[in-house]
Formats: sequence, C-alpha cells, structure tokens
Amino acid sequence: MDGTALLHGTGALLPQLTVVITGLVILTLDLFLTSQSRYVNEAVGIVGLLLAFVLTVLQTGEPRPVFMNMAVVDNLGVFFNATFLLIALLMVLMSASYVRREAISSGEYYALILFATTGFMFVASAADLVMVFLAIETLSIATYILAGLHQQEQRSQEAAFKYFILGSFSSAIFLYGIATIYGALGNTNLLNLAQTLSQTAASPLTLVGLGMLIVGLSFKAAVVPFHMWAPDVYDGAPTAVTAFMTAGPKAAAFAAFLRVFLQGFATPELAQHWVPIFAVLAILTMLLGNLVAITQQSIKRMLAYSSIAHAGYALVALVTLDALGAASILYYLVAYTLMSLGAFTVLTVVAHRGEHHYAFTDYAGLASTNPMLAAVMTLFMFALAGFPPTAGFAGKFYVFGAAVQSGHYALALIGMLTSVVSIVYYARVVMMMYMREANGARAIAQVSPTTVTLLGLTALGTLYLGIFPGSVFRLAERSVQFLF
Amino acid sequence: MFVDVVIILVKAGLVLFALLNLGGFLTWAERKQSAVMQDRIGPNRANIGKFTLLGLLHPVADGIKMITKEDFIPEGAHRALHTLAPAAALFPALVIFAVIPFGPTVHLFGRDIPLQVANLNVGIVYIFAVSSLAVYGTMLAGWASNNNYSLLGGLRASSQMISYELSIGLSILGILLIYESAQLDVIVHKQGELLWGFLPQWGILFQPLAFFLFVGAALAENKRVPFDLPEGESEIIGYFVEYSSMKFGMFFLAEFVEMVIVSGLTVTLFFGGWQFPYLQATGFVWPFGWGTLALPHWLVVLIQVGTFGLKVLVGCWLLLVIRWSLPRFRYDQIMHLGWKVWFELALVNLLITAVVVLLVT
Amino acid sequence: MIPISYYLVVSAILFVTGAIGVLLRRNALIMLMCLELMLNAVNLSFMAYARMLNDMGGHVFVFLSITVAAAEAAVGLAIILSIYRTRETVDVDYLSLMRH
Amino acid sequence: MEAFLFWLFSIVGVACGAMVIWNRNPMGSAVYLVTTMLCLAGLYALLSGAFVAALQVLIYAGAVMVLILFVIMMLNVRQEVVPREGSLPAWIIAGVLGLIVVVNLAVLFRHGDSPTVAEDFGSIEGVGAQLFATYVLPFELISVLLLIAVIGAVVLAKRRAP
Repeated sequence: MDGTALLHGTGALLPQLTVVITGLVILTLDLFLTSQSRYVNEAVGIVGLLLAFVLTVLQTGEPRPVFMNMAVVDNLGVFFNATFLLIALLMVLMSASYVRREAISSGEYYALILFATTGFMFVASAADLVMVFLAIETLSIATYILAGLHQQEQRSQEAAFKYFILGSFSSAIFLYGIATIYGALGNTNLLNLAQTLSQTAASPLTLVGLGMLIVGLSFKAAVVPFHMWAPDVYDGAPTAVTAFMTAGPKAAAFAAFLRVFLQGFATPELAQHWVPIFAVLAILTMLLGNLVAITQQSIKRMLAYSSIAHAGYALVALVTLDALGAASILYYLVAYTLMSLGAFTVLTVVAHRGEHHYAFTDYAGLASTNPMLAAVMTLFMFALAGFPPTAGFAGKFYVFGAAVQSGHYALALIGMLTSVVSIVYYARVVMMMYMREANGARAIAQVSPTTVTLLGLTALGTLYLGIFPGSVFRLAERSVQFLF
Repeated sequence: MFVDVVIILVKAGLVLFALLNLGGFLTWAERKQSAVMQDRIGPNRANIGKFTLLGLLHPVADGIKMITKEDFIPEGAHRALHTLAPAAALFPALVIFAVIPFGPTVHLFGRDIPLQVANLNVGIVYIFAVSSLAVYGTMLAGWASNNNYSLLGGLRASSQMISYELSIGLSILGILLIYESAQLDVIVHKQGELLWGFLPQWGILFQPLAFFLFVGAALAENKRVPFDLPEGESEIIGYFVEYSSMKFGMFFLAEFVEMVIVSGLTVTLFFGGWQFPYLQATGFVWPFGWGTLALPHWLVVLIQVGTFGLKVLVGCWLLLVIRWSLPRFRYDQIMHLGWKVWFELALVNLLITAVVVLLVT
Repeated sequence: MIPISYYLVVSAILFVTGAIGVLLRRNALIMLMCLELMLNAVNLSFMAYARMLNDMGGHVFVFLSITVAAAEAAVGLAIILSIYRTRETVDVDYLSLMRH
Repeated sequence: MEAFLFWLFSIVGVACGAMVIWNRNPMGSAVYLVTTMLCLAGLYALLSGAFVAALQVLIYAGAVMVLILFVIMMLNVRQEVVPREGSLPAWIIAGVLGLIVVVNLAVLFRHGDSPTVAEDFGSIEGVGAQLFATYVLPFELISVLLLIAVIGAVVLAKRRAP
C-alpha cells in the first residue's frame, strides 16, 4: 500500500479519526481539570462530534473502498455514521448533569462514549467481516465498561459482568462464524463475497457459518431468543448508559445486519435460507418483548423490554430484501434513537441521585409536580407506542408498509397487533402521571439547562420526524439505493 | 534424516551440559566473588582428602545435600502444583538457549552444521514467548504452598516480572529493526560486518540505551539484587519458602541458569555473539588494507566458539559484580522504575530507532 | 499427513467444551477461562483454514483475535475484581440483585 | 512424526480443555487451560504457523493466563467447598448435546490434505507483510480497542475512595 493510497484512505476515514482524537483530547484534558472546569469535557466532546458530523455529511457519493477493501465509504455508511454521531451528541448533552450527580468520573466516561461511537462508525463502514468483528468488539468492550461505571452500585457491576460474559460469548460465536465462512469461501470481504458466492453453490458449511453470524449479531441486537442478558443489563447499568445501549449498539448491530446480509450474502440462493430465520426471530422478538413488558413494575425494565420489541419491528423490515425495507430500517433507527433517548432522559431526572426511583408509582402525580416533564414523557410514550403524528408512527408505517409490499402479510399483522398490545404499558405510564396523586411530597430534582436542551431536541425531533417523515426517509432511501 | 536428528540431539545435549555446569559453577563464583569484594575467604571447606580445589567442590556438595534432604510438602498445599512449580521455573531457562548460536557453521564430514540447536525463523519471538512462561514457576510456587507469606512473595515476584517483561521486549525490538531479522544467527552474522571499514557492527554501537535497558530489565526478571524483593535471601520471605530438597534446588539452579541466559542473550544481541573482530571464515582480514592472515577452518571455529564462551563468562562476572555492589530497591521504587522510567525509555528508544532506520533506508 | 478436517474437529470439540463451560459453570473466573477456550478454538480453525487455503490472511485474523482476547480478559478481570471488592465472592449465583 | 505430534497435542489439548470446565478449583482450571494453549501452539506449528504459534505462547500463555492467575492469587480463591455447579443430568445433557453438535459439524468438514506451502508461509516476514499491507486498518483499529481496555481496567479495578 503506497503513500497516496494511505493518505486517501485516511482522508476517507476522517470522521472516525476525529471522534477518536476527540476522545484522546478529553482523556488528556481531564487530567488538568478541576471539578469546576469539568464542563470543558462536554464542550470538547460536542465540538469534536459536530466536526465529525460535518465531515461525515460531506462524504456522500459513490461507494469508495479504502484501505485495501477493508472499509468502504458509501451513502449507507454516511447515514449510519450521522445517526451514530447524533446519538453521541445527545448522549453528551444527557450526561452533562448526570455524571456530576452520580459521581462518575467524567473524563473516562466521555472518552469511552466517543470510543464506542468510533466502534459504531467502523461497523457501518466495514467492508470485511474482520473489520465488522473488530468494530463490534471495540464498541462492546467500551459498553461493558460503561455499564460498570456506577461506582457505588452493585447492580451496575453485576450488569457489567453479565453483559461481558454474554457479549463475549456471542463474539466468540460470531468469530467462529467468520472462521467457517473464511474456510468455506476463502474470502471474508463483503464487497467481493457476492461475486464468490455467485460462482459456487452454497455449501452446507457456508450455511453453518452464516447461522453463527446470525446468532452472534442477534445477541448484540438483543433479538429473542438471544435477549436474556438485555433486561438485567439495561436495568442494572447507569440509566444514561442504558439509554446509550438501547440506541447505539443496537443500531450498530443493525448496521452489521445490513452490511453482512444485504451487501455480503444477498444472493437469492442464500437469501432463501436466511430470510425465514429472520422472519421467525422478528416474530418472537415482537411477541416476547411486548408481552413481557406489560408485566414489569419498573419503568426502566419496561423500557428495556420495549427496546427488545422495537428491535423486532426493525427486523421485520430486514426480510423484505428491497430498498423500501432497508430504508425503513434506517428511518426506524433514527426515530427510535430520538424517542428512546428522550424517554430515558426523563428517567434519569425522576430517578434522583443514587437512582432508586424507577417504579411506576414513582411517576404518580408527575403532571402536577412537574407538568413540562410529564408532557414530554407523554409525547415519548405515545411515540414509542406508535401514535401519529410522532416519529414512532411514521417508523412503523414504513416498516409494515414495506412488509406488506413485499408480501409478508403475517409479519405486518403480528407487528401491528403487538403494537396495539404495547399501548397497554406505555399508556400506564401516562395514566400514572396524570391520573394518580403524588405519593409524598418528593420534589423533582432541578432539571439542568443541558437536560432541557436535550429534551427539547428529542421532542422536536420526534415530532418533526412524525409530521414530515418524507425528508429523512428520502435520505434513507438514497442511502440504500446502491445495494439493490 | 536419522543423522540430522542425532546431530540436533548432540547439540542440545552439549548446550544443556554446558548450561547446567555453568549454573553450578556460578554458585561457586558468586560466593567467591562476594568473598573477594567483602574481604573474606569464601567457600573453602568441602574437600576430598586434602584437596579443596579453592572451594570448587562446594557446588557438588550442595547438590548431594539437596538431593538427599527430605522433600517436604506443607499441609494444605496443592500437591500437584507444588511439585510442578519448580519444574515450571527451570524449564524456560533451559530451553531458551536453543536458539542462541554459540558458533559459526561448521563443515564436518561433508556436512554444514550450524552451531545452534534450532535456527528458528521466529527466534526473538521464541525467546519472548518462552521467557514469558518463566513467571509460572513463581506464581504456582507462591500459590500452591498454602502459606500467606509465599503467596505475597509470589505476587510480588510475578508483578515485578510482568512489569519488566515489557521493557525487555521493547528494548530488543530496536535490534530487530536494525538487523532486519528476528533470526538470531542472521543477527550475529550481520554484527560481523564492518562499519566504515573498521568498526564491527555490534549491537551496542547502535543501541547503547537499549543495552542498559535490557540488562536492567533482565536483572529484574532474574530477581537478583537490586531487584531481589521477591525472595531477598535473608530478610524477606519469598515465594519458595515452603520448598526444600531438590525442588528448592531447582529454583536455585534456575536463577543461575537464567544468569547465563541473560549473559548469552546480551552477548548475542549487543556484543556480536561468537564474532571475533576482523575474523572472517577464512581467517583474519585486517581493516585499512593491512593485509590478511589465513587460518584453517577448525581454528577459526575454535576461536569463535571460544570467544562466545569468554564473552558469556565476562557477562556473568559483570552480573555478579552488580549483584554485590548495589543496594536493594524498595518495592514501590521497583514498580515506579519499571512502569514510569524503564518502559518509557524503551518506547522512546524504539521510536527513535524506527525513525532513524526509516530515514536511512 | 494429517487432513485439515482433523484439526477442525479438534477446534469444534474445544469450542463446544468452552461453550458448555460458560453455560454450566457459575464461577466467574472459570467462565472467563471458558471464553478464552472458545476463542482459542476459533483460532485453531483459522489456522487450519489458512493452511488449507494457503493464505496467510488467516494468520492475521488469529493475530487480531488474540489481541481482542487479551483486551477482553483484561476488562473481564477488572469487572470480576470490582465485584469481588464489594461482594467477596466470585460465584455468579450470588449476583441476583436483579432477579426481582 | 507429524501424526504422532498431532495426536499428542490434540488429545492432551482436548483432555485439558475438558478439565478446564470440570475442575472445581479456578487455579486448577487455569493450569489446565495453559496446557491446552501450549498444545494449540504446537498444533499451529504443525500447520506451519510458526509466528502465530510463538504469539500464542507469548500472549495467551505468557500474558492473558498470567493475568488470570494473578487475579486468582489476588482474590486468594482456595479450594471451593461447594459442590460443582450444575446438576449431573445437566452436565450429561450438555455433554450429549455438545457431542451431537460436534459430530454434525465434523460431517461437514471434508477437507483433505493441504497444499504444500511456500518456505516463508507463516514466518514473521510473511505475516507481517500481510498485516501491514492488506490488514493495516484492522491493525490500527486494534489500537483503539487496546486503549479502551486499558482505560476500562484502570477505571473498574482501581480502589475507590469511600
């Protein structure tokens, strides 16, 4: 690899580099900061992420493989990277007051968030199974640590351990899948896999490898029946980190699904094998996620199951094998990011210092003690349930629409039915806030300006995506066009 | 095929024989050296009739004593691991020498026999790998004895060894960059070439800092003064406190064999290995065109093997002198030195070397 | 000459062994070791395939996966250590605060 | 010779692998795991992967396992008094299921003899050339990964002020 190619490749990966460097800067700066000047961390983070965002958006265009076909810069990657950067930005805003309240060392926290974001971005730009694996490991290891960051809480350590063991377990399976594919096809590059596959018939070994890839990625996306880690981990991790985990790694797993299955293994011969698997997984995920969510007493756990359910909806769109479906996945991920981060932000506020107030009863009378908070929470709950005119409705509309258009009526039907079921538990929160009296005079903690900004942004975003869904959806469609 | 195997076995046997005897000899040398430095007489009692041979019989007597002593395993100890530990400590020390060339290629009975047990392509990595196993002996010994003192000693020893392993690796990497090979015989051959027509290209010429770092870190690996906290002879209870008889002897021997290894590696990497200045395969070739002196093949080989032996002995002697000259570090000083000074210096050295090599080539 | 399949079978056996260990054992340290066993098994597969395909890419994969395993082990041990500090046990069954 | 070494390494490796999950004591498991790793290094060498074999010993046996052993010593986990976890039926079922999986997989492996490879296959130079040409981006990404691991280990394991 000569100098110009190296330079060209580095230029193509500037967004990722920017994020890494921002993380390093924060890590270094943090050494010199006093507790009064810690806000510098957030400021640097925001500036770096905005810069990376601009650099990302400038990259649209024809697919350009770089670094000996290890990574590729294309519209799909750009869309995903922009989404990930948005998640990171919102995370920084959300955490600004949170890390202070919970006494989490902010330098390491933000650095890890940024490094995990780098991992997300490399998943989206990966053009080789090895890159997919390493990027997933990067983001996973960063999130294991984040989950255990809550120093005083034993639950946080437990969550980290559970996440670690099952995450590594799934990584090992994923890696075994890569090894099997490597052995069966002699090639791990997603850009030329299609070519290799078209020349040879799919051997049973290829299918075994493919199955392992599915299992490994399903673990990461918390798809039923590979979800067993998710509720406990989401419950035990610091709430801000839980928000991050439901948004980031999940979106990254879907980025991997799209890269691996829609770009790498998309030949019709193979697709007929993996499409039914994903259909079954989607059905299981939607059913179990929604049904179990009803029984939860803690809102944090309820949102954990709801995040599992939402992964199911996004999976529905994966089986359609067309641009409409792929685009609706992208759209759904953006929508879910906004709704979920918004809802979790409300949770962090209500939970108070030490994070013990997650029960539904803690939300009783929120409308009278803090009407604005109750109002945005209501918006997010309705959005998650899929009411118009919110992003949640538009997302589900596109997903089920894509399913119907490609003839997967059963999937669409189950999706819609489970959405109806989900109204039960989302509405319960709203009823709790508006219909019940506050139990005890527990004052709501002061909502910091950054949190207000974040709530405003996510609420506006949720509404905007719901009212003008076309703008983002057209972008999503443009992003996946080259795949089909 | 059969002959090849025999040749390798003979070479391995020779190396092991030399190594073990040198190790035993060093126990004597150590005591004599300390006696000289402290104005004492040193070992002089063991004798056969009237012959004490300057105390040279002491290592033999020690060996007999250790073999005949009771082998004691404390109550509650993990028997299998307690027995395995000394072997785990001695094994790496014995097999590292396999890749160190102790002489040039010999032409014998129409065969080319390289004087090196195994010429591995991955030579240096092999050394890293095997030496990283040395820590198991200390850890297992400390843990299996069911004794809190030996456990703490084992922890001290192993954390020290892990810490300095990094510096060892990093300091050798500079050599690897300069000679562009990980094969030790290639490295030695390249050290025989001359710089500007008269200066042998020994490693120390290009990597003086790495030499000091390597020797320092190797001393720490070896757990000798000034880094002897894990065991500290008379004052500190170490990881092998619960060992007696030949099992203790194996720990003891491992320490001295490791000294030979350190010396051998230093000579091979930094002092030209078996190279004698200006001695080529055909004889002496003097610099500045001062003519040549042809020598028969066997004499050249003999001189070179002898040179290697002499260099190793001098190295061992230096290690002894260091051991009896310096005071002991405190534990926090060891850790501070290892992580905050040695490691950084090794990194800087590697960086500078890499940049210079890049610019020159 | 040993056929490549034999190596692959060894790898599969080790992988399954490790997986059983992760699922059945409840000692955190042993679970971690079983994970390492699984990754090792995968590495053997990579090496066998690399030999079969005459492609050193497989060796690079092993290089990378070994590094990943080292990073994982470091983080895993740190988590176990932090749990042990507050709980004085490494038995996962005691980690049941969240089963309510 | 090759056959003998293969059977030696694989039988010892698999047996020790089984002992890793069967042993009650973490220390015992760790020692068995080290043995398995050394056997795997031997198998790598048989597959003409000398460099990776050395790395396996260096990193796995020499660093990762040392770290694990170190933590075991630090926690001073003695012989477990509790019985082995998981009931016997669970172990038997797991064993049978595992066997089925292995047999099913083994049927799929139909790779015969490997091609003869070049002299420098698996050497430092060969693997290094691949690593720094084709796979330079993964190599760079690994550095981020390791940095994360360092941060994580420090943040999670450091003793906190009460």
